[in-house]
Amino acid sequence: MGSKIQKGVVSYFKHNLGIIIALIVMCLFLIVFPTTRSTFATSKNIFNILRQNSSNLFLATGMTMVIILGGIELSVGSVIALSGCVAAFCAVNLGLPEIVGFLAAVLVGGIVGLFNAFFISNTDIPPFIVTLASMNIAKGIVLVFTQGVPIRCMTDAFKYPGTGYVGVIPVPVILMLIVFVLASIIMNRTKLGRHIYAVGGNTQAAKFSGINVKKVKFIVYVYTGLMAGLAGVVVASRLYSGQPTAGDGAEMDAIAAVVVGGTSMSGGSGTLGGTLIGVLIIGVLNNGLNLLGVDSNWQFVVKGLVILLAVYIDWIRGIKAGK
Amino acid sequence: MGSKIQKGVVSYFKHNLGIIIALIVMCLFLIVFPTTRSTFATSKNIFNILRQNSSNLFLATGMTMVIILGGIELSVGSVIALSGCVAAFCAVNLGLPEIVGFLAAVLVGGIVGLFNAFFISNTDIPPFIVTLASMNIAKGIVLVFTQGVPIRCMTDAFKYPGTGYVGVIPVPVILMLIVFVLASIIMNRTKLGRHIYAVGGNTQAAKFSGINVKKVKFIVYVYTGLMAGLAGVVVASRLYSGQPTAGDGAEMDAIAAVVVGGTSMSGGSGTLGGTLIGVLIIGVLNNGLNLLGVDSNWQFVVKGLVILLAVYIDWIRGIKAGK
Amino acid sequence: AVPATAPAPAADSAPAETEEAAPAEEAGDTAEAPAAEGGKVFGYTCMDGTNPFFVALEGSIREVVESHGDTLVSVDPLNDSNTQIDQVEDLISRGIDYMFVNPVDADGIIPALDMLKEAGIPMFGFDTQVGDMSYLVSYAGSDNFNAGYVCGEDLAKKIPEGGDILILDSPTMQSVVDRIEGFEKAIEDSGVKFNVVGRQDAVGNLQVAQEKCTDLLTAHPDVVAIMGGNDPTALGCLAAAEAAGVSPLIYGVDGSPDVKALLKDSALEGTGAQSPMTIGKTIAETAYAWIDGQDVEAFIPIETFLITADNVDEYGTDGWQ
Amino acid sequence: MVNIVSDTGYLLEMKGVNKIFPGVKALSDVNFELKAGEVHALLGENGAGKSTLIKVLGGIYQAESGEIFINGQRVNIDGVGAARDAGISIVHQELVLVPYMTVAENIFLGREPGTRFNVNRTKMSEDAQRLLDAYDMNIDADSLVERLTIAQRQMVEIVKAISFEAKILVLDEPTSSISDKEVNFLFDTMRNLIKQGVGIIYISHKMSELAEICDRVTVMRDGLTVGTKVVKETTTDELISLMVGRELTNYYTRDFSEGGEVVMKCDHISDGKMVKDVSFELKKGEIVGFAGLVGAGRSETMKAVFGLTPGSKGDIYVKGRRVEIKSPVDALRYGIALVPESRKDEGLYGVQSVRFNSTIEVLEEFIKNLRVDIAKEEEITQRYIDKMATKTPSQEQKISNLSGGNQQKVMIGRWLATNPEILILDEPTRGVDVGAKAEIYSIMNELARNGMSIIMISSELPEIINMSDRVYVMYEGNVTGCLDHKDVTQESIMQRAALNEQTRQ
Ligand SMILES: Nc1ncnc2c1ncn2[C@@H]1O[C@H](COP(=O)(O)OP(=O)(O)OP(=O)(O)O)[C@@H](O)[C@H]1O
Ligand SMILES: Nc1ncnc2c1ncn2[C@@H]1O[C@H](COP(=O)(O)OP(=O)(O)OP(=O)(O)O)[C@@H](O)[C@H]1O
Ligand SMILES: [Mg+2]
Ligand SMILES: [Mg+2]
Repeated sequence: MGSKIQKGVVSYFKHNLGIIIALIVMCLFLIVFPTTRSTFATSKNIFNILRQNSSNLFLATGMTMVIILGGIELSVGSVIALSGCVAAFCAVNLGLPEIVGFLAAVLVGGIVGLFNAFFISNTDIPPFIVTLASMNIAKGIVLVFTQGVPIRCMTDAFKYPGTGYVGVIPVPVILMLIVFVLASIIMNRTKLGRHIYAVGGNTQAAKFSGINVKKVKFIVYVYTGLMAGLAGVVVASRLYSGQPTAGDGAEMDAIAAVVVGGTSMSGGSGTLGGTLIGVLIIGVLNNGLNLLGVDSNWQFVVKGLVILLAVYIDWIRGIKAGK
Repeated sequence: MGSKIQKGVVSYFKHNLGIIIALIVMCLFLIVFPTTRSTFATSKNIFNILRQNSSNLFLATGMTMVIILGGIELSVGSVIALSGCVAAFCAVNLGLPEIVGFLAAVLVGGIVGLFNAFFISNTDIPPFIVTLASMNIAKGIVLVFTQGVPIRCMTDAFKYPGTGYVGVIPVPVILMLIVFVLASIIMNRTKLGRHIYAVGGNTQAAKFSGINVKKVKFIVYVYTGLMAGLAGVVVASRLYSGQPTAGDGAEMDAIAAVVVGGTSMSGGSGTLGGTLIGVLIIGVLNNGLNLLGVDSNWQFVVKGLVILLAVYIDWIRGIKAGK
Repeated sequence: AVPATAPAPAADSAPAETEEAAPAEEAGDTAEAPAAEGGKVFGYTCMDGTNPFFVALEGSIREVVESHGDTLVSVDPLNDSNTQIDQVEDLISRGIDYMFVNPVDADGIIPALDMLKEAGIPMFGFDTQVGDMSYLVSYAGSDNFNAGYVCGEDLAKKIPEGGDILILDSPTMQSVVDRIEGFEKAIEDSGVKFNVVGRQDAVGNLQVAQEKCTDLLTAHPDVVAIMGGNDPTALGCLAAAEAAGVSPLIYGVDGSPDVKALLKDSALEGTGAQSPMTIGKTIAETAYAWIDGQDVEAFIPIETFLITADNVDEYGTDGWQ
Repeated sequence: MVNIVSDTGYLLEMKGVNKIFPGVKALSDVNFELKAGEVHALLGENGAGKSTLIKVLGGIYQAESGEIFINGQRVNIDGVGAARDAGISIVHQELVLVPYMTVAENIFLGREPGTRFNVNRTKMSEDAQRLLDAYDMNIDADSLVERLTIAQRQMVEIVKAISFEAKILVLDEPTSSISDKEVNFLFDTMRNLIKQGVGIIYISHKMSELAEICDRVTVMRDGLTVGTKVVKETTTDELISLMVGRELTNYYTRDFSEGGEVVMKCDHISDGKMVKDVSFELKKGEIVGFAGLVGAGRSETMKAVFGLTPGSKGDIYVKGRRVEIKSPVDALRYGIALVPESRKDEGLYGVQSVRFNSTIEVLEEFIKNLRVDIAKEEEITQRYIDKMATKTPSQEQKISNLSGGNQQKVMIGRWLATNPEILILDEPTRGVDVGAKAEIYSIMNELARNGMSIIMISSELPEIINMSDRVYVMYEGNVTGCLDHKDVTQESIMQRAALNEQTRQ
């Protein structure tokens, strides 16, 4: 048993070495650099980074599956706004308990997921189009129903998922852990996980193998919708309000994390472990640039360069390893 | 010769019938609907639509090639801002003739294209990462060098590429025609065009056939960069200024037009003719919704539905045709 | 761009060079020791750092801060509430002493204010109010409602016979919503009959405004006036109107140099001017006064007023007022 | 460049070629000579290094060391272009065509007629059609490759390679997926070419073809050349023992049987396209062969039965009960498994490991209750690696890095692991070496004896004849005959497989 875990850990590091190195180099730099020495490695800052990137991780777990399937999901950003506003609306305007609002919000995410799943698994319409459509529709719906005005909810219960603590650990960090473990189990310990890789690797072959391709796609897109709903809850809770413009562009952050994490856009391969590193690289980068006080305009340049560099290291390592 | 053209036209319609029908239905609706009857079908409005979507077409021709290659190009939006500001900067701050500024702007687009081309053709770093990086870098550079402040240039020469006329035809429409014909020649008549399809369809087969895969990729990304530069010129000229935030999200519009136009994100197939229809569908949709006076929030919903529907018709037709 | 410390602030803090070469400062960053000599560190966040209005505003705050030998650290959330909170959190980690706040969203900023409060960091608001003003030591901002109101007044005066008009607003931007409300109230108060025949969201962006307005002018070529939620919107409308060959009276709000420069010879009729320089200078100086132990006003309204071709010379066109 | 000349009269010489892949020494000090005007066979077990040698010659792999001489002139082949310039043309084992392009475009890929800025498509299409027609393949030069069957694609590759008019033509298992008619066309062409002084390197696992077409044969084993023989002066047995290092007795193992009750009955199957009206039945413990020419519709019939063709019609009875098979999921539920004919398109998960590929259909055996029993998975994988003698450096090896024949072995192993009641094998021994073929036959025999019912589609007549209890022959989407084991001969099959061809002639 011990050696099995050890084997898993070794293979994890081997697989993701390039980006792990990139992440470590970044962290080391921030740990030794005078300006950030005293601030970066504090537990508070580390929890900050995790909390800030929790919603991206929720999305990125779903996006990893979607991209391994060879698809894409553009609607997650809009879903964050929609589900967040639903949560706040239920609590404020309908006077329901917050928890009901949260469940409704996650459910709404699931419904958008269902919409995507329905078209993607039953027709040949490209996922790009389906989710582009649902992105617009969700965005329109939230704007129509809020009239663009945020719905504020300041109750403690509402604030809990985004800003609460269990012991010393922030709730979103715990949620992040749960989601990551859940997604890892799906991907690594269930038949579904294998089937996702199979469908993404060769859809035709998957059909011959008797894999229910439609079902696999269906589940993945619904899962991703639910995760986007959850992300919406956490974001709304952090903002004490349902914001009709929240989550704008969140889909690109999630895709970036997944791709930086080594998942191939052409499907069939990739790991959640890599995605986690991808999320962290982007998170640490944002945090580090702010801690260093880099001018926001320059931040774009630095971000671009670091992302390129991180993946470049991975590539060089791949060549060396004779991949 | 005549019959060859005829054959080409027939095959064009056959190939893109689904979306052509969608486009025609939309146009018919706008032509007969009371609110828009008197405005939509005027030559002025049609030129407006073409003019407004000219820059999207420039990008979309490049994006079509990129996507047929199996790649993606995210930096075109940032390049619009960068090249537009360069054009204005040359004219205003350096006092150079406007035409020099325009050339410099297109060149700057080409340089970003070179950057992308270099990494994409020489390494295995995914195009998504390379162009995400260059998107950020270009955005950072334009913000740093303008400090976020637009550069106004109100001279007639500066306004010409975006708002001028040749006879009754707006200059951007003429540019659009030139670019489309140029791109069509590349794709349909040159060896390069064949090779783009080959590389996207089966890179290995292309290599085994002695095609210089690197070179093909290189040219396509540089071309796309140049087109983004040109788009930047037209946008800046239409706005009478280099805007550091212009072109935000333009990459998604271009990708959407390409995919609506039937090009597959997995590469190897697609047509510029389809892309043209894609650009027009999106253009007419935006124009029509504004003419109809549809509330901006509802516009998102309608847009989402129409895009889905357009591609759905295409899909249904494909099934009927036994594809 | 912010050096960790400003070792020789007195030397280079005087000029109004708000756009100090950021790269040089980067270099400074890597070369210098951590905040040593006890200079105060101010954090700064605004809704969109790429908006020229805020570029000017940040510059004026920076000028004041650096003239005291202190440091200003700015972040830019690019209109994303969630990012804004993340960045404020990072600033707190970094160790700021005071904070200048302009929210992406009035309510969405409150969690960040809570964190700042918890960290014992005094906050100063500017330009846009926050959902609960009690967090702020002081606030300086222009009266957006009035900025729109003066435009409406001017329009009613110039076209007493009324007519069709267009509005390009932005329902998700509170300041723009206030301005449009002011504008519509002024029209109502004037009793002149204006019909709003087209209304679209231009998200405060020149390019979007230009596209939307082009279509609106196709549908309604006879409008007598266009109200834009901010100056970029008005400029977009101007480009659209010129392309369409019509010249309705176009109003904006901001008082940006670009619009001022065009008031005399274009369809641009007026801009409800705010003064980012005054706002920035006022709030920064208020902050220092408060730090020195003086009593300060909790709410400092900054005058908004109409600039038209008639009075534009008073304000000049090279910069903000 | 130094012009080292070695005047030995050989058209091609490869000397001391070494090629190493991570974990595999694919070629060690290989020497190989080809004369002008000869067909020189390369023989060897799966994974012996044949294709690797060819890829070194074709400029696709760069050898660690070694020299290549053409007509005594040393050449430096550092890429596909260089190989082509040196007059080398290759049909690779794995088909490399661009699916969304037309046949004509594929044939002229990289050397399109016309100028750089004006490709002459009309000429391209006409020239391609002329080349194709020479093979009586009934392939339209303007149709998309995507639409072609494997056999047709294989022929396109052959036509393409020949059209280069190269001095050295390499054919890497060109006959693994075409039927006798096409093979005969190919051999005629080859005979023509050698008369013109072309040297041909020919790789095949079909021993019978050696005597028919080859002059000399070089045997490879584990990356080494173990000898070159003149075909006329050697025997199949000698070659096999050179290849596998031991004698191979009883190639076909088959205990013919009458079969038990009918387990599957298909009536009036049609798919609205190629398959017109096909009825057949399958008994318990029986091996039923499906013979026919390329494009006869055998694969399409089985795909229709397996639920892969929407809109197909007909009645399927499994154990007497009528069943609706709408998708492979249904088929598998009724105990039907299908090993597809195109391993690359329909079988392999190319980016995944041998292990992933081996176990994808039997996940429930080791993934239970959110636990993965990796040891069990490794054991299953190893069982079929051993059983099929698959050559792979490890279970973790990416399957696309295996040699073609070894990929096929993994495929077969995958479906054997599922242990279905009804197993449909579409060209199961494609590209598999003789030793492994014998192993596959003996496994099939054993499975049938244990009550499994097997359908085998094959274009290799000896295989059909020697393994089938009964043979259905198809022609243009219809069954034209059902032959009992006793009546099965080459002639009786061909008669029914090529009805019109015979009457026409
Ligand atoms: N790209 C590669 N990466 C790693 N190993 C490879 C690669 N290509 C081939 N090999 C290995 O090299 C050895 C020789 O393979 P090769 O394809 O030359 O065999 P072959 O003789 O053609 O076999 P077959 O009859 O099955 O086609 C095999 O062990 C194979 O696993
Ligand atoms: N996807 C497809 N679209 C159109 N036609 C097809 C398609 N697949 C196969 N065909 C056609 O169906 C015919 C039958 O193909 P099939 O693969 O069933 O033949 P077969 O008898 O199995 O022969 P073999 O497998 O030996 O080539 C071929 O003529 C082919 O052109
Ligand atoms: Mg081989
Ligand atoms: Mg077949």
